[in-house]
Amino acid sequence: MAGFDTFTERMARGVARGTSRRSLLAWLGAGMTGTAMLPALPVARAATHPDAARPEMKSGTPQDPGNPASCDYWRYCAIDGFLCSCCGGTVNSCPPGTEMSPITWIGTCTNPADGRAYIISYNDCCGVSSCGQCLCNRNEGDRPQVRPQSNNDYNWCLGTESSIYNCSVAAIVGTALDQPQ
Amino acid sequence: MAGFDTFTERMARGVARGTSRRSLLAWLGAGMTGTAMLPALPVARAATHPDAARPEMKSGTPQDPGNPASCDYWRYCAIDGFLCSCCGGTVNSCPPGTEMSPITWIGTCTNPADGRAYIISYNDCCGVSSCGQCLCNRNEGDRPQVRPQSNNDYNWCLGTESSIYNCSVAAIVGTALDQPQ
Amino acid sequence: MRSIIASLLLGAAMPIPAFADTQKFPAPLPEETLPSVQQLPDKWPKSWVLIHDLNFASILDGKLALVDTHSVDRPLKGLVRAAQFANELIAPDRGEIYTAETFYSRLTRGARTDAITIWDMKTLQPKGEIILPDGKRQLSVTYPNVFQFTNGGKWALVANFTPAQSVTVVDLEGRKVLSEIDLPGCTQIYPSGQRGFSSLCADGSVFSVTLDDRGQAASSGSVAGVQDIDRQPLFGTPAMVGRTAWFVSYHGMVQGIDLSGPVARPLPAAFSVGKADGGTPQWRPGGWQVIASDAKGLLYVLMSANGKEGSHKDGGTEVWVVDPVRKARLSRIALKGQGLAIAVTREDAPQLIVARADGVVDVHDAATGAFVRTLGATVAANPIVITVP
Amino acid sequence: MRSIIASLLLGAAMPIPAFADTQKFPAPLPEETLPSVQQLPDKWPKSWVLIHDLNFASILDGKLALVDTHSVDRPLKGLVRAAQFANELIAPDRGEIYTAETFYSRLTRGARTDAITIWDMKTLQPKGEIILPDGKRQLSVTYPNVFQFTNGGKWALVANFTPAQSVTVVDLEGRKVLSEIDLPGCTQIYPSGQRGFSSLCADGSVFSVTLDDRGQAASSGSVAGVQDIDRQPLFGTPAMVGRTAWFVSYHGMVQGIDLSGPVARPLPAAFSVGKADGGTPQWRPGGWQVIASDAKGLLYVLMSANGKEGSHKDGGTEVWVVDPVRKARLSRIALKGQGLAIAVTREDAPQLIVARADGVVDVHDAATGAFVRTLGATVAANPIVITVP
Repeated sequence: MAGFDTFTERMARGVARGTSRRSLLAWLGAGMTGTAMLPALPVARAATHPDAARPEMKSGTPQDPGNPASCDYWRYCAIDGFLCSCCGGTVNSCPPGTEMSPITWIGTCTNPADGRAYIISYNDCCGVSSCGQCLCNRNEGDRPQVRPQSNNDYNWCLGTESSIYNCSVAAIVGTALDQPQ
Repeated sequence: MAGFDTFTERMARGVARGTSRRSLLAWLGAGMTGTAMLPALPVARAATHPDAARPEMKSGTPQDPGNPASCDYWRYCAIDGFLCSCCGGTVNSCPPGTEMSPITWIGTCTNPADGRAYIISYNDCCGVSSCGQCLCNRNEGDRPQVRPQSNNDYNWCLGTESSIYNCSVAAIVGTALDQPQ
Repeated sequence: MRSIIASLLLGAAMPIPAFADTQKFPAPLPEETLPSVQQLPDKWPKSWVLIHDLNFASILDGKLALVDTHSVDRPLKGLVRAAQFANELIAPDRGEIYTAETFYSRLTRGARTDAITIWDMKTLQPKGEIILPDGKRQLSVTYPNVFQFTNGGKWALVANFTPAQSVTVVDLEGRKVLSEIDLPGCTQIYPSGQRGFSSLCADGSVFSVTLDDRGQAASSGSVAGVQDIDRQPLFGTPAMVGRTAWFVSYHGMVQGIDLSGPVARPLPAAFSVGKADGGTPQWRPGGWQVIASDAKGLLYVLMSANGKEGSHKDGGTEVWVVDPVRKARLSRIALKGQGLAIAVTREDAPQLIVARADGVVDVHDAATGAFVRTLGATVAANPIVITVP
Repeated sequence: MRSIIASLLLGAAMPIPAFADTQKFPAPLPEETLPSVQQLPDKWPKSWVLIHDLNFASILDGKLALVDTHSVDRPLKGLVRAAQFANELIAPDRGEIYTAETFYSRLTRGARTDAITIWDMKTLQPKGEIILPDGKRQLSVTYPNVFQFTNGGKWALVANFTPAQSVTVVDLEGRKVLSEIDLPGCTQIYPSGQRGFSSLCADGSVFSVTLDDRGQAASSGSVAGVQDIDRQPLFGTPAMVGRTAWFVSYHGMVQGIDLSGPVARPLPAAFSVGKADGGTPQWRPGGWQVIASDAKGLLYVLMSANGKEGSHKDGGTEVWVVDPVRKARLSRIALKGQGLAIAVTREDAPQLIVARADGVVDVHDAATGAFVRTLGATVAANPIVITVP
């Protein structure tokens, strides 16, 4: 692939320019709607066991309100997969027997308790087959695969011993600095 | 295993005696109930897709009445698995892409149209993963695994290139000669 | 066979029901021939489609369902393995299906093998495989444009994602891997020119490569500003009309890209699928495979009345028919449920096939939009992509 | 980490809702540590059980669900692979789970490998495997007694079925296969004596083998007439009380077999679980794992009011508690649904665990029969066997 190096390098530079911080932050201001309405989640509904009514799970702190076993929980605004909270893990830890992906996709979700926009890392847990519980798909801020780090359709079990997907966590990794007011 | 040969041979002979034709035919007379009542089929109900209502499939002849896509069809009195009629096969042929097991389990089911007891061969179709459609489990005449040829819990994908189970057929291979009147 | 069987007579013989009529049927039903495997026609009828079952509950065990969309009682004709986020291609001229799959030696662990499996369209049996090196095949919820033909169907292109991006070039006829093309910052594969492909890039451009006869990159070209990924992102799966790929955006703008030449050429003047009342807040495309074409070149777009940020995968309840030449909407088709994927057959009277979120597959008359039949939820647990051969 | 992430800030920032109270929470929630994997306790609490998910819809992808029967909101603690009609054993003293599994190099085709996988009970990670030769492991809907310990838990026995029957003897400590014992006409494995096993045979007898220190057959013995397979067949899975295996028949007769010596010894005087009104036509045992024991030696039998020929796997709506010493029924427990599998924990206050046909797992007080809690259908698609470690 020697003769190809020149234009792939050029390509890579072009891409780096295109995804500059400026353009990303500009995008953040672009008229997002609130979280109050529930997502329709057709895929989730279709695949979840009809008898899977669950008692409420509590996050345990008033500043982190809601049920981490429910697709409506605020952190899940851009998640796609089985909720690790229902699989032996928690909202931010993988079930025993799995390995957490080091690479992931990112969403920004607003916490209804403190009104802050948090940066959420949706890491996949890998090495055990589909958990099968609490399938949830929400796509606020999800963009096509052309922007990988904003796309939840990739199997992010990358850099792990096995690429087999089990479930997804939603961990707080920061607050959005330039959040719209 | 040289020293073991003697008693395994003895064992085999004993078994052959135990399963003589006489004892089997005697058993046939032992107060079986009719097919009129529908089986409860809990496993089938649990695993079948809730929206899987199907239009009726016809066998095409009045002497073979009923719906081969329904667990109630007369030939299925001792079947356990996905009905090949729903999987791309028919009541007596496997779906394309699979291989029919040469070894199988046997049931005897009464045809409500002609009143005859037919010997039904429940061959498994092998080499493609679970069909997933029309799971059906009925156990008239099913006996514990100690009598393999009357047990539908074995995976009968034996002697096939792959042991992966896809679906089961119910083929007529004869009539019961000494049927009770 | 009968005498052998009789000696194994172990089932439950039932007493003869009172209503049984042995006189009416003097001869018993005949013995049936075993073993027996159902045959497919030499050539699939044009009403048959492949529906990809991602099988969320066991993703490693994905499948392709071969579906006769005319049959209400026997719609499922057979299954083809499509393991672990697989992708598929069909070559009716060669009578072959190709699946790009991923396996582990111990189901979920151990040695990883990526391979293209070659299946016979008539028997659905495997005919061979081509190992893909280095276990880097892109795994994602099924997108058709990560596994595509080029070079007149003689080669296949496989997207890789580790997350470094590249494309593996495979000679299907020679059953061997030819090369790997680095593709930093660009995603998915849209065959372009005689022997090459284009991709959409993170800076909003489209990037095109031509390949030499050894599968190496021969030339390339890039066109900037094809999409505004922030404000007007394009669904990654287009509808093809000839060599033109018609993409639709999250907001319903339709953008054509001419892929006939060595460098992809965006067509001027994107246009809207149109507006409608009753949106909460507005009508937008929604679903997984949201745009399809018919043989006349009309486009069908799956639309949701609940369109808003984040609704783009939620599915839709209408299909809007659009003429990309006149840039006008022709009609609206009301669906029976929440569709996720749509396709239009190439029959003389084309049918609109709708795979719904609840697993049901419905069939409409493509010309009138009229509902024709439902196949029920009888072919796949999670139907997500429909391929018309 | 924060600064890196901020530069990738691509999600949807939402406007602050009117009700949000930044004053009330002056500091944001803290950043959370990644990666993170949940830890299990060094020793599983006695309320934890393993529930086998046969996973009918993808049998090759069976699983074991580790379930905390005390927890209504987090009952599922993790999953362990149990591929393709697998079987499992637990050795709490060694902190290990063993799964006997079958794999193909291409998921559904290719080279077959049978193996015992050794899993760590604390991490649920694999620690090693022992390859089982010749691809002959018995594949069937999950029966516990096709994979059993012997020799004080140092060895395992694996049933083979091709349909020729044999047993493979495996040294778990040495991680190697020792021998294969032919077993024509006999089925399933009931560990007997210090180092050996018994099996039930097609002529109604029980056959016992003792093994030498190399795993070879040293002696054997047979007792005829243990069961009448035609008229009074025994469910293949017994409940163990010490070294006595208690079997129940399709018609509710209970038969004990003493497995403490080198030759299995049927106990005299089989007895009935009792009769009851309201049967249509009669009460019979029904389900998959229909008999269980508690630490006191009482037996629990899953009963169906719709008992008749062929009802034996349909599940039951009551559990009858029987004292095998007094040969008397002590009580009847009404279930909340149609149970398929039952087990009793070894807690100070033992619980009766019921896996239902609809996937729901219910918990009753074993002493009183009172319904305590449901875990919902939250741990397995097709829960079929419950193992109390």
